Amino acid sequence: MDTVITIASGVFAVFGIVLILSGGLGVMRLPDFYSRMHAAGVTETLAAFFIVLVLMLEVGWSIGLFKLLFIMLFVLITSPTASHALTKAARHGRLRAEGDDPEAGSP
Amino acid sequence: MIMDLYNYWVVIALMMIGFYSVIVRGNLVKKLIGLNIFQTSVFIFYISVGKVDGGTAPILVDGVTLYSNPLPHVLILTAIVVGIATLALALALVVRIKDAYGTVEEEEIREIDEQ
Amino acid sequence: MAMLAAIGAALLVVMAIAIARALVGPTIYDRILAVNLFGTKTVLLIAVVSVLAGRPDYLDIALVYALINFISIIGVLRYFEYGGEPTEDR
Amino acid sequence: MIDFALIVDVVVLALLLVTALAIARMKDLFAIVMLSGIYGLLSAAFFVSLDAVDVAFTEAAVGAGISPLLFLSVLKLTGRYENSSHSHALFALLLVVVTGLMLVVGTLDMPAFGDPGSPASSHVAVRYLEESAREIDIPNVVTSVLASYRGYDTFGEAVVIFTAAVGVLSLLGLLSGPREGRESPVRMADHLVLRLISEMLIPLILLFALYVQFHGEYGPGGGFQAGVIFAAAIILYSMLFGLHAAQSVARPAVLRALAAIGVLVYGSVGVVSMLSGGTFLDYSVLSDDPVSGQHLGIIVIELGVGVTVASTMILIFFAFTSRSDAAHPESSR
Repeated sequence: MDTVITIASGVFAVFGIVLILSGGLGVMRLPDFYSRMHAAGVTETLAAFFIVLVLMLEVGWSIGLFKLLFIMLFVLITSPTASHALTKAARHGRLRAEGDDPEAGSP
Repeated sequence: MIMDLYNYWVVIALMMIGFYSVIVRGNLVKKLIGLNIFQTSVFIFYISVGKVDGGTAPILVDGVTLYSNPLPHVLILTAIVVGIATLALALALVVRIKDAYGTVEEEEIREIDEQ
Repeated sequence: MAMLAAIGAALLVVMAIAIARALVGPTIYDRILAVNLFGTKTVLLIAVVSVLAGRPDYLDIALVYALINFISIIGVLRYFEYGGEPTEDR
Repeated sequence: MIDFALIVDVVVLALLLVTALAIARMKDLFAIVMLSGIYGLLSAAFFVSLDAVDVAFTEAAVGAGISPLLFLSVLKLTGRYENSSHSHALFALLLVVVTGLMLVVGTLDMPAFGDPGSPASSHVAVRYLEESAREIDIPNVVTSVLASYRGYDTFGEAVVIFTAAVGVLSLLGLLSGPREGRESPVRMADHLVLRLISEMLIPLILLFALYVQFHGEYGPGGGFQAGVIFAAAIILYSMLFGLHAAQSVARPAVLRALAAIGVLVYGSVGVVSMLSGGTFLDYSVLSDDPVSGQHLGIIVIELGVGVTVASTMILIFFAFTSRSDAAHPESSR
């Protein structure tokens, strides 16, 4: 049982690290705001999920598990909401994505 | 040696950055942000002083004997809340200065005063 | 344990990237995105530190961070939706 | 293996330095406020890595939450860009460098970072850690020092916060929010998702504030932190549903009374303990058993602090936003 948990948390940790670094890379390298938003928003929620999962496996059956569960729920609810609101605000603010036709009118 | 004093040196650098912003920048809001950096550097200094190697947070649990120093934590905890209260007061003064002079740039305020 | 430290290190790297993005901009939305990204990474970092230190009490702080991060992002958005400020950097 | 907490310490301090330098160099005040939010989060992460959990709690709520919001509402009134020339910049740089170097020379005599035998950690702090379990019997030593051993200080802080609120209100006044009908901010109302999520979250935040208030003896938390979190929930409400709606929930008249009542409750605990034969703020006489007297006193004064902090923060926020909304009437249609 213990080995199963160790292997599982190792796999989740690798997922988490890969996702988080790719999100970071995207935020650093992608050309315009919307694609950076995409990198941050899409990879980060899943990365957060995996990382908290690893932590949950680490603490085991205790009060910490419930607190981590709360944190996970909270991040999974608020983070996409904030991303959504931010992207919407950017669209309202007439911010164009790279490759948008400036003559095509406002989005 | 470097690690022993690293925290204090960063604190000094932060403090001087804040100090510089306060004396050089003419914009009153910017001055307050500089003051904020200065203030946070003091917080960091106190907390660094209170850290004890191998210690843990001063919330007593069974089986742990070494804790970090709780006294700086208490002082800084209250200082943070007082800091935000005084910051609010300063910002209120800035808003009133803007009302009275139409600007928050120190130079322009001085010119208006001299007229 | 080494696994958690690796996660923590990855978090620190992404935090540094977020700061770089907040410095470079170029639009204000990039800066807000950076702050949001930084906030979630801090939440996770504190959770990792908490588990590494073996003190589940610290997790309360991570929760507060998640909360405050959300509130401040909304506050920032409100500033722009109300003030009619130019959104491109000058 | 190198200690992970040490790595966090070094990296976070370096990032703080970078952020502070950027703040000092930039001219776009909005970007600066964004960075100062990051600065607040960073310093709070630093506090966690150095075991100062109660401090991190407060700094998270204040440094990363409330103070950027206050700065933003002031920016709305004073303008986003700084346009001054730097007067005496070279002289100032010289002054700053010299002062900094003198301070660095001063640190050479400081005890090493983390030294358990440093003067700061070897006198009264040891006594607090060793005796508080017997004298006060609550696990969180920070709370027992804050509320009992140094109760005078904390009383002073509560009074300072109250005075600051009085000052802000007398400087800015408190205009009531826009009337019904033209109240709901049009564009914020478009954010259906935000509103739904926030409606769900606000009760949870309030509940969490109560948990922090009453769990402060056992874990990180207490009156200051709970007050700020409670205020943050009301601030979230007022940002999404308009100042008018928020003021009909948290009435300014009630808040003004509560801010005073909180300080008064704190002070009266001191008076009651004097009347019971002890000294000012000596809670041991409040009950037959000194330890349960301490518990009683701490719970009551933490409540007083929480009430004062929450109502002060909400009032200050109301005062600033009512100003900036009045200055931008087109925005609150």
